[in-house]
Amino acid sequence: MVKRFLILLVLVFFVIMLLPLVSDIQPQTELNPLAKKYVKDGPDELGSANLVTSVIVTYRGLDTLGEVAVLFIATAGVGFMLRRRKGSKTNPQKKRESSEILQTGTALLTPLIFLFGIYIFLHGHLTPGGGFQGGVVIASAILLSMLSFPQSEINHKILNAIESLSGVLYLVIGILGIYLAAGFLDNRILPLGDFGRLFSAGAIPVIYSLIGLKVGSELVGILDSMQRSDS
Amino acid sequence: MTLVSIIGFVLIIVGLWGMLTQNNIIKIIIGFSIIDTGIHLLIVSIGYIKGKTAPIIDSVLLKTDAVNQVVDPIPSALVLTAIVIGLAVTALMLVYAVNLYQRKQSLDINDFEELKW
Amino acid sequence: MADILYNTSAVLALIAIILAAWRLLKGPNVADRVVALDVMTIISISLIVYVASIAQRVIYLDVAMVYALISFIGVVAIARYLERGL
Amino acid sequence: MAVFGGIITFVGSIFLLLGALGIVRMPDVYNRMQAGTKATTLGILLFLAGIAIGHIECMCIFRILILILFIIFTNPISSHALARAAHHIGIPLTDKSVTDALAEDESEKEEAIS
Amino acid sequence: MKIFKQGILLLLFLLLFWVLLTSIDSQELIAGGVIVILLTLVFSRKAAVFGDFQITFKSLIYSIAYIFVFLAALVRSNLDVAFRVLSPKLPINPGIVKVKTSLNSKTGRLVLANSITLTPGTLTVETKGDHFYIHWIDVSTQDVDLASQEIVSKFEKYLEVMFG
Amino acid sequence: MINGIIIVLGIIMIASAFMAIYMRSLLSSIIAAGVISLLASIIYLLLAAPDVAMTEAAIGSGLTTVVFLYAFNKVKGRGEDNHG
Repeated sequence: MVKRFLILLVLVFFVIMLLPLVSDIQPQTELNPLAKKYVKDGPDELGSANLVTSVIVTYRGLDTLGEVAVLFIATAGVGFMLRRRKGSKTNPQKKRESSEILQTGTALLTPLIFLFGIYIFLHGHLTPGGGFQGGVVIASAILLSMLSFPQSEINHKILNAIESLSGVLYLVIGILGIYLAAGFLDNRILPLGDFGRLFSAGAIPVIYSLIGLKVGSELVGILDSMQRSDS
Repeated sequence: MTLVSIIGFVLIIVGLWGMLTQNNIIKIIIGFSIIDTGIHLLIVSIGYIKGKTAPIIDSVLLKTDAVNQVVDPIPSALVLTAIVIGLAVTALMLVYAVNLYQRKQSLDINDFEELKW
Repeated sequence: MADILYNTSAVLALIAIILAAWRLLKGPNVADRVVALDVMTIISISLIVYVASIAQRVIYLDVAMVYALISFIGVVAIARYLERGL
Repeated sequence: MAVFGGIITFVGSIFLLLGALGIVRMPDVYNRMQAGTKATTLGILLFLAGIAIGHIECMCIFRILILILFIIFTNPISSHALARAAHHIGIPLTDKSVTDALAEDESEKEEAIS
Repeated sequence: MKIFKQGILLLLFLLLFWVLLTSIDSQELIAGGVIVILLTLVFSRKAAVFGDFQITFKSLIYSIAYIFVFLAALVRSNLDVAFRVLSPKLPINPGIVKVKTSLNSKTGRLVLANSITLTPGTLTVETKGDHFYIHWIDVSTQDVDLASQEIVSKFEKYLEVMFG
Repeated sequence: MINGIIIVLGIIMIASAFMAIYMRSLLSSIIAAGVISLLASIIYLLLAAPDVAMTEAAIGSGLTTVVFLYAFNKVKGRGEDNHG
């Protein structure tokens, strides 16, 4: 009873603290100066039609690098906590076979979802897609085949190779930006191309593809270690 | 005070209430993910400008006219990455919960008294 | 005229989503709730396409495609968990 | 053209509503699944087709075609997986049911093993 | 030979999907071509189900006919559901029956199961060998052959030609 | 119209949040939490943020659910999840 009262007190305190923050949100009528600068100069400067992409990849590229690092650390944490202990016997529990319909459907759909994921992160500068979304879609494709073929193994060497290679290449492109263009992760190391076509916006499609591969392989790593580890 | 910010605010409060009142660790993690969604809604609603459209330039939205027609791209960019991070953090918390369960065969938060004072 | 028809359709879809939410709340066991989730997903796709049509943006349809593919995986995952095959 | 698309969309939304009503009214999981899968599939097919016809100038026909194909292909698979799981964990059929050939076959097999 | 056929089919399938997603544009086609070829190389071994499609003139005709048969069945099934849901007494007589199919190819069975799920009053619950277990909302017969006649045979004759 | 959609979806979201907290079976809680992110992505789309909507749709309804389910596999008490 006392506990419940205390919880209520904490909650009321929290509401009082947070309410001015929320009630201060006024419906805006025009962009603030920073956003105005991004919107005005972004398309000509970076050549990306999706302005959110230009903010994520180039203007705030360092933030994205930090976030990819956080993702990597979380993945490493999951893998570490669920590592297989030496000597402990693996007793694979009996799992029910998935139905034949689902297996056939998976075999038909997996290449398609893969292609769709690649479409999403390759068109990050033209459509609402991007590396993070594309990576998630690719992880979902592998998840689907993990669901319908629970006994199949994922090749960890290839997974680790893709993850490290895309991470290293991402950094290399970022550092190339310092020498060839204006700063870290600048996309103008490649020609900007025609606005609105696929091969445009300099290095943005390359960077986003690398982010997509990295995010996808990391999420697959999380899912795989959560499925495999013997409990 | 916009409509969506109210929804986000209520979700934050409900998630916090759940986190504080429930004893099951998994329920606490669910409360955390509700708070997550609420905060994302709140941040995105800050960048919205009534009657304007998404900041993606195509045949409908011209480059020269974009400044007067698009919403703020920065909150979107922030939330976009935060969602992916949220998934990884949720997975990490769940793995901790599983480890705690393997220690004591229980998911009740009151059974873990070592760090209580 | 056409606008009225489209808006009425969206209102009907909203009512449908409320009905599905009622089944989600009430459903005697988990399978009923998953059926409600499945129906809600489909109706949400139609709402997304409606939003794309009133916003006049083709690119919003990409969201609907992701939605259709991924939520299918979610439902299959819950089904596999129920039959202890995960 | 826009009015024609609007009418098709309207019919589609009525089917969506019927599907949702079906999952509320039907007595057990399997019958709910029947209503949910069939009515929503045709409903969303008509809904999307109506919007594509009404906004024919937006060049979104190919995307909506892909969307419809995805839904027609994946929706029955998820229903099937769910029905199979529900039957496996023993969610009972409604009292009105006449026969359950699958449960009979399963129990026969178990007897043969034991 | 088999793997060659399924690789080619997979490639064409993915290429069609890519062209539908993007527009016909030289840059898109170059990038898409490269990606599709890479994906085909990765998946061609696993995607054995793509080898089930028969590439003959007759199967093309049957596919087109099948689409119309399927759409008609879908509309009929929806009117059926609408009738059942709206009538106040809920006229249902459900049960799970067993039917027999003669299709061998995996894709054919998948399409058959999906069609059964989307047609009047039936839902595939389980497959075992050449028997399907079907939840039928209005059971009129419990005999395997008669039920097969009623549920399966109208699709089977098309799918036989399309997928072998 | 847009405000109406936001209000209805918001009410369902808040109801699902309460459901996720107070439902007795954990699996039902997960399903309710999935509904929250399902509907949140429509609201993001109404707020003209399709990027966020796409991410939320991809993660919220698919992967989050699966991560929770994998964690359930490792803890006891899945028997009483089926009913209720």
